Amino acid sequence: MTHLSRRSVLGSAAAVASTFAVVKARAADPIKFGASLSLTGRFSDSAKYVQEGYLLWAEQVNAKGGIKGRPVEVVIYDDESKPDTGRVLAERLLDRDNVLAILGPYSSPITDAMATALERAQVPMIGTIASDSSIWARRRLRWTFQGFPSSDFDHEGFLKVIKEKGQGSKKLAIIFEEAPFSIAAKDWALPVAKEMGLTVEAFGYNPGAQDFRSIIERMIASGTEMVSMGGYYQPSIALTRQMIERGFNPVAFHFIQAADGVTKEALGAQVEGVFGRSSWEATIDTPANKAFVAAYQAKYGRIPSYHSAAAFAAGQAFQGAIEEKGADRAGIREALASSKIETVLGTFHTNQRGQQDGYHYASTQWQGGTSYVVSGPSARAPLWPKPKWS
Amino acid sequence: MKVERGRDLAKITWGSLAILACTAAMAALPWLGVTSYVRTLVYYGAYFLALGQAWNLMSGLTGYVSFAHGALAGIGAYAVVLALNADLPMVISLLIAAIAAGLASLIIGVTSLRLKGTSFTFATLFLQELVLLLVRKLPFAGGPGGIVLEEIFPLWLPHVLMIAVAGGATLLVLVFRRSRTGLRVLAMRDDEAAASAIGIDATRVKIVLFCASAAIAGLTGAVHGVFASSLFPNEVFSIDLSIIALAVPLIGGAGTALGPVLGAVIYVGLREILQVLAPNLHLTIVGVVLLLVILFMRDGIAPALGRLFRLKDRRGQVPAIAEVRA
Amino acid sequence: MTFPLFLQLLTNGLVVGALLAIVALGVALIFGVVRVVNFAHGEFVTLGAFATYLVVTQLNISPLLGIPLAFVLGAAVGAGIQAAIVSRAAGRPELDVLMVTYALSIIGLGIFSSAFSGDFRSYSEGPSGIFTLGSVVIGLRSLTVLLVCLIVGVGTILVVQRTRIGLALRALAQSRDSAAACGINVPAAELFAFALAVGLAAAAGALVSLIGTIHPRVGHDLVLDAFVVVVLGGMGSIGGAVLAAIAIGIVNAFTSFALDDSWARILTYCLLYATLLLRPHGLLGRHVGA
Amino acid sequence: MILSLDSIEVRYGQAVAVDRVSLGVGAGKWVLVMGPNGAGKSSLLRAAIGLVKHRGRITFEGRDLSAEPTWIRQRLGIGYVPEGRQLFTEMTVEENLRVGGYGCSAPALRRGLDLAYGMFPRLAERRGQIASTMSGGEQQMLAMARALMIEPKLLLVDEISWGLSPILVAQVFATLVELHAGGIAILQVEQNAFEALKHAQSALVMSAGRLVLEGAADEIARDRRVVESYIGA
Repeated sequence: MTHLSRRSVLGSAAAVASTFAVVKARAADPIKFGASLSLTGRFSDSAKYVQEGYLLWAEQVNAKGGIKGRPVEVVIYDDESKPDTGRVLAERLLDRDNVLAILGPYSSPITDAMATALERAQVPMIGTIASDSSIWARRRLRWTFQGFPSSDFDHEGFLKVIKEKGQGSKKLAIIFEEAPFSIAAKDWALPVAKEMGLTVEAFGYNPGAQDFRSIIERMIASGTEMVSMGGYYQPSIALTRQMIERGFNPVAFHFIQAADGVTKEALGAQVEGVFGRSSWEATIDTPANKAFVAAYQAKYGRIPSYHSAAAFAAGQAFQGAIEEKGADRAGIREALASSKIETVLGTFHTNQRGQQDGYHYASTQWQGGTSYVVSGPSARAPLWPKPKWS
Repeated sequence: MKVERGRDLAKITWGSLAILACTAAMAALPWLGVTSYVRTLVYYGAYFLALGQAWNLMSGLTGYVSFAHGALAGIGAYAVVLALNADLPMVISLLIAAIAAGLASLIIGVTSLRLKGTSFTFATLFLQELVLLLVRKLPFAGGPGGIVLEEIFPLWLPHVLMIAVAGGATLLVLVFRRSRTGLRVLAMRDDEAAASAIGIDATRVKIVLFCASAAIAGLTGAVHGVFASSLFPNEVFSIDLSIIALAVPLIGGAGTALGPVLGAVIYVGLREILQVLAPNLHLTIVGVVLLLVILFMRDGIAPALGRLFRLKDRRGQVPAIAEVRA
Repeated sequence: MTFPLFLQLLTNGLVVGALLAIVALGVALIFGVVRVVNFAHGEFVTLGAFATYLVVTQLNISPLLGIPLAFVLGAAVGAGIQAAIVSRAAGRPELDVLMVTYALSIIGLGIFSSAFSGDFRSYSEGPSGIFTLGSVVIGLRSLTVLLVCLIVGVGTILVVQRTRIGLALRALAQSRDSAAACGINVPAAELFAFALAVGLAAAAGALVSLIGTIHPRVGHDLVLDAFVVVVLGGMGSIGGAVLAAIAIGIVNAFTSFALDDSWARILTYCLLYATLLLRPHGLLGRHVGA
Repeated sequence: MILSLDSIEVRYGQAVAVDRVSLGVGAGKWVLVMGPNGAGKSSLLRAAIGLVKHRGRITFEGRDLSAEPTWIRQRLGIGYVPEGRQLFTEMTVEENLRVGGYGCSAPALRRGLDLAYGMFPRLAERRGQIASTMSGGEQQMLAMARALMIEPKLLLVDEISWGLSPILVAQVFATLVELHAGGIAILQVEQNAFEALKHAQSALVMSAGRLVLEGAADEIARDRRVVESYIGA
């Protein structure tokens, strides 16, 4: 039994990476990273993209001779989308697999659960997909760092677009899920919006809600012109559909998950003009990013999602830290806490609490069936007002 | 009858000694140089066992199925973190957690235990959701963001505490189900009308049992709160924990003292193995195991093994009810 | 509150309530006739939702056709499960029977999760557009849901109240032994009830896929509300379940408007516990059967 | 023998309710089983109609019924009037009767209804009334009428005088006598057997699950021990 649980569940793709590791291992011991990913359960699809990002990163590093001459190995287990399983896996990775550092799991609660174990053991981790900055706000984590744009800035891009384009429109509704990340984003956005001279109303809903019709009636009753929805994907789609069904046409509509490709599948032609926000786009024009997209396409035969990019970036951040301070846990921690490291997501940098402040979201909008970046220098002009629901 | 009783006492004593010895050995693990991975597995085994025994004390013995034990443990976890953050000593905080869960169980007990078992099951099922909603809405409970234990305790503390709770709960079930009241409760499970005819105030017994069972669940949750140190309402009050609380005794043998021990070992083992072999099918396989055990082994694996080895199954030992039947 | 707003909220509540009623109807039917709390009911809703999703996206068939297809599929699966598994536990203690359907629920959840992953799916095919009646606006999809629920609900109630097999179901719900002693083939009647109820669940799943998103837990989440409704309506009472579902749908629409949906749910649960305490046989129900 | 019970045993868990009881009912005969509360009389009848699990052999008109479910036994021609009536309390009188004739063809059902209403005109007056709202006597009539819908060859009657006033008891027995005269065999269980002993041909006494005495009804009625211990008139 022991040898069974010893081996990671890397799958066939991993076999390639492991082979590299074995060949190079003669020259030097591999540097081992561990990860617990939600390969099954609620987050399984997205977590698979993260897995692909980690594996691609390890493969690329090993192809170029490793980090400081040492090959990289990634051990991945499945946490079934459950924090309790994540805790056990953290122990397993440290104890039985002797990993140097941890590449983050998929969801925020699991990141938080593992972080507790890692604080005790003093092992660094990058919260790869942990957009939820409340993990770092609720307590001091010394060994875990946010590796994704902070959710606090969820509404930032949309507010910028309003500032530039939204002449005359004054009445904004922010909808938030009663979940920490969504509340934090709303709390960040409210004062900013008020400073811009907008009238803002915030509407909370219960996680798991399917029915937004009463919120829509309240928005209609109060004459809302612009809507920014800060919750998860599924309620966002439900809200949008019910707005369409009610014939409620705001001047501008933003929901934070809108940039996802599946949004078009869900909404069809109605997606036109909907704003979203993006942590990363395949079109970002830097040499490092182009190389990543090309390598990913060569390996998996499709354009990478932001999950894979963030995973790749987390690997790059560790790589940068090790190149700077050596393969030593305390050194890595120090580098992640203070240095600026270039990755495909941008410049990795964290604040005093370990929250990410180097990465930012870009604002996007669906135009003619494609989601384009509409903020920043090389961006398209946003469509304003949004065309009415057809 | 005298002889029987003497043999029973001997069995309880030997059983208790065995449980105490096991508990002591498991509790000593942190100082025996075992890897923290093994310790974590033992910890989770004890955690599931303690929850399973709490469930067993109520549902296993009375046949009234509770889906609330996860929520009751969650209440305990919340209570302990709030109490410790208010600088109360550990012992008092754990006590508060047990009492809080016990009080919460009264809501269900009083509303539904005088009715049929189905009402009780529904009442417990809804508690999960109600507590989750309330915790998210109540500011002192940390709201949707949950709460964090300000002090992170060394791992050996929750480890030793959890094993003590699991061992104590097992001992309690062992002793109780052989006591006079325990035997009557078992009789009541098999036929409530008959049991009330021989003079058991069924409702009162059930409410008291459920309260005690809830207190153990609360204590278990409290210790786990110290272990986890960071609580999210959605995770703490998810139905998963309630499933484990009933799957462990049901697989091992509901209503028996040692069945849940076997159940906890099987569950933790199964989880670790499936983790590697068939991560995608974990839930399905647990469901299939549960279904097969219920359909074909009736009272769980431990009694089935007992029958296999011709050990006498003492479950049937109930007062004669021939007079009140027919 | 203005009158048009009142009407709008009433309509919104009706759509939610009608869908819930179809699910609760099945739960009450199985509970009343087969004496089983069907914990797997939500998984049958999920089955209908995924079946419709596949039919729409893979075969390009209209989701409206998915509704009868889901019903037939559900009825077949339900009959199979009742015959092969649930009936085996007949006559066993309540705990055992509960656990059988509970295990089925876990198995179903596991199968959907591994076959379809945790992702949210939806399709844009099918009726779209808006229907306006005076000041009340209702989407064509919601209107479809409302109409289908009306047809299916009334149809089911007619079957139960007016047909020979319905007579057998009602007799079984009131006194199992007497029904058998009157020459009713109990296993066959139970099979029919289970198949019908599961068919309803799957049809409800098809409707859910039309107005919501589809994921492995979609039915699981809905069925908890259905249980609330069944308890409120007097366990096993079909009419009670339908009325309670519609009432809850409407009350929630208004409470969500006035406060928010969390408070609406808290209110529902408090009402539930109060009902259990004060009117154990349900808000609307009388004592049903023994 | 239209019905023979051979070594019937009924257990509830560990408790034995009926302990290897054998008896036979001849075609058109009236057999009475008496005994104190808890003697196992009702369990014996429930075994005969198949409502409890039992060991032993049951034959009806020469056919082995031991493995047949209740509904088949009923459709073969065994009517059952249960203890405490067990009506479908939320249904109307007519619906109760229709359930009683559930296995019948449409013409047979019509014939059954006519017969029932003919025999119990009161029920005809109240065909639309909900069963639970009727008086005890009317409910007992309905229970009997329901069992008669299939025109049974054998009627199992359990504690039929339970909860009825003496006048109603006399009426109920008059009905039974009429049915018996029409050729229906009766297996009756009765705790207060004084009235029943006048009509039955043979009688058996059960105690603690066992058969302790059997014989012709008039002999049993003259047995002082029986009168003192079991009839208590």
